[in-house]
Amino acid sequence: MQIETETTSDATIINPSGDVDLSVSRELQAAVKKVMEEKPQRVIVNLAGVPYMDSSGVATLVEAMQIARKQETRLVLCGMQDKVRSIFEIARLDKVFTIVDDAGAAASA
Amino acid sequence: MQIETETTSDATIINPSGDVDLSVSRELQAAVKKVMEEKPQRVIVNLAGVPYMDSSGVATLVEAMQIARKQETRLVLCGMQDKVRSIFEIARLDKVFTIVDDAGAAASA
Amino acid sequence: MSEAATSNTTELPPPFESLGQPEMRLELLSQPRYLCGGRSMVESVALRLGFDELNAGQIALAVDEALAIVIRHGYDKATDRRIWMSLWPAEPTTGKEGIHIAIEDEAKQVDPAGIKSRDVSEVRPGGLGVYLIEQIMDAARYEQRDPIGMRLMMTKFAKKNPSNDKH
Amino acid sequence: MSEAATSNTTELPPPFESLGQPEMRLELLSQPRYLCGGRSMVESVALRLGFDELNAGQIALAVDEALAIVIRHGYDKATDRRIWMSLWPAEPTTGKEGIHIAIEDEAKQVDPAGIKSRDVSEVRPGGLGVYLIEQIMDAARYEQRDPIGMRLMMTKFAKKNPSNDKH
Ligand SMILES: Nc1ncnc2c1ncn2[C@@H]1O[C@H](COP(=O)(O)OP(=O)(O)O)[C@@H](O)[C@H]1O
Ligand SMILES: Nc1ncnc2c1ncn2[C@@H]1O[C@H](COP(=O)(O)OP(=O)(O)O)[C@@H](O)[C@H]1O
Repeated sequence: MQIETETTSDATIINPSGDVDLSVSRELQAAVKKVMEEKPQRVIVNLAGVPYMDSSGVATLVEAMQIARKQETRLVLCGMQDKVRSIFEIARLDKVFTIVDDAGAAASA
Repeated sequence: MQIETETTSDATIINPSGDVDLSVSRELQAAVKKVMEEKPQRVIVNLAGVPYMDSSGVATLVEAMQIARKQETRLVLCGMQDKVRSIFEIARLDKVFTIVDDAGAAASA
Repeated sequence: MSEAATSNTTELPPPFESLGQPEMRLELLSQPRYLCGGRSMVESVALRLGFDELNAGQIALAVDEALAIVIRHGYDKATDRRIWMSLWPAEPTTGKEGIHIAIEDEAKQVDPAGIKSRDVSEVRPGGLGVYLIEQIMDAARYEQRDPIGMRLMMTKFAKKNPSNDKH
Repeated sequence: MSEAATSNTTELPPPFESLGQPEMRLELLSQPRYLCGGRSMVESVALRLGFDELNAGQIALAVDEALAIVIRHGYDKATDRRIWMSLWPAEPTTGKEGIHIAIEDEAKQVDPAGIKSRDVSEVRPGGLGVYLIEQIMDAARYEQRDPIGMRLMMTKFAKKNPSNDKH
């Protein structure tokens, strides 16, 4: 997995690419934590490059949401592929996260 | 695997979809033979829906080429994905077949 | 007693011993880097056994979660232990398109009744693995192996039968 | 003799017995419908072991061809026989990123020297399997198993070393 992070004036965007499973979820966790420490107004996790995610990846994002809420960072997920959306739906987290189609929509969601 | 066949005024187009390996290459072989029996001027095998092919699929197409040559049918392959192109290249068949990008180009190749 | 015999023959997932030699059996080291191999194998075989892409992908997720639970809980993240995954098409035993999957380990034995999915309406990280397995599969059962280790038996059918009861 | 000893330690693929227990081992029925499971597993593991997508896909092709050869030639298309595929990362034995793969059967034994790739400039259907395996893998060797069956050992490295000789 590779994780690229970009910062715009309004948001920090995290772009992981590759399957997110138990073997790499800690890398995502570390990247998210590092971004959150800056206390940005808005963090966008763009999942367009993630064909697969298991519960270890989901746990990382739930953790991110908990940090975000505490420090009033707005956390938005975007670019979800069907298989990844399916795990959020089964775990009933699709209504808990703010999930939008693409990075454009995520900038204002 | 599914195989759809369409006939236009100029050509018969065979559209297989799915991996072509030993478990399904006979279906492709049967579809190709049936089309060849009509002795059409031009047969286009559109591989756009084939993410993977092994040597049993390649053998079926080589056989088709041999039939085509005997009866002066023009055989054109198109829509090859990278992985499928790679087996034709390794087997040095990429120069033996007429291979074009898409069905449009195949109509006049 | 004859009632028990009848319900035994329709038990889901079927008893491990009743299924005979698996059509595929994978042994893997307890390393997270090999999870991808287990789930890809199951996903592509599920497609061949009649599942659509969404359901084949979900079966792969259930398998990934089951293997990850063994690595994290059964083996406490030790990377030198062994896990086995066995596959059978469901058709010969049930008459329906589908798949039976067994995940086996040699870890410490725990009470199967204690392996339960949690209430997911409480949003917190973790604890989703067993829940996902139960949601995705039509039937799942943890049991103790003889003489050591745990086994998870799972069954999923390619298409839900309009009538739930065939009898 | 010391020369032989040296060349033995650098033999490619390494002797099966020298590799120890495989990190993944798949047993499958000799049915074409299970080829997809074997090749998907290898493809995704190869990606994790450092191969790029094109090379991981080609390794999957080599494995598919090797399994298909066992089904067609070793088992004469019988669908009730067993095939084994074993995987090891190449790093521990060679110091380089890559993969060792063994494909084993219980078929009639043939002379390994007779299993050769043909001249592909002669265009005809069939006879490409062994050629593809040899082209794709960095090293491939057929051998007789003890006491029955054949074994194909294969090695491929993720990146070619600029210098071929490390010694
Ligand atoms: N083979 C096993 N050995 C020991 N415990 C197991 C085994 N399988 C499952 N469990 C138990 O099942 C639960 C699995 O947890 P899970 O739903 O994946 O959430 P998490 O691992 O994130 O806490 C754990 O509480 C664990 O104790
Ligand atoms: N396990 C095996 N048992 C018997 N013969 C084998 C085995 N593996 C390979 N062979 C031989 O190797 C060749 C493999 O053929 P291949 O290159 O795939 O072309 P094709 O099968 O299309 O003729 C055959 O000639 C076969 O006799």
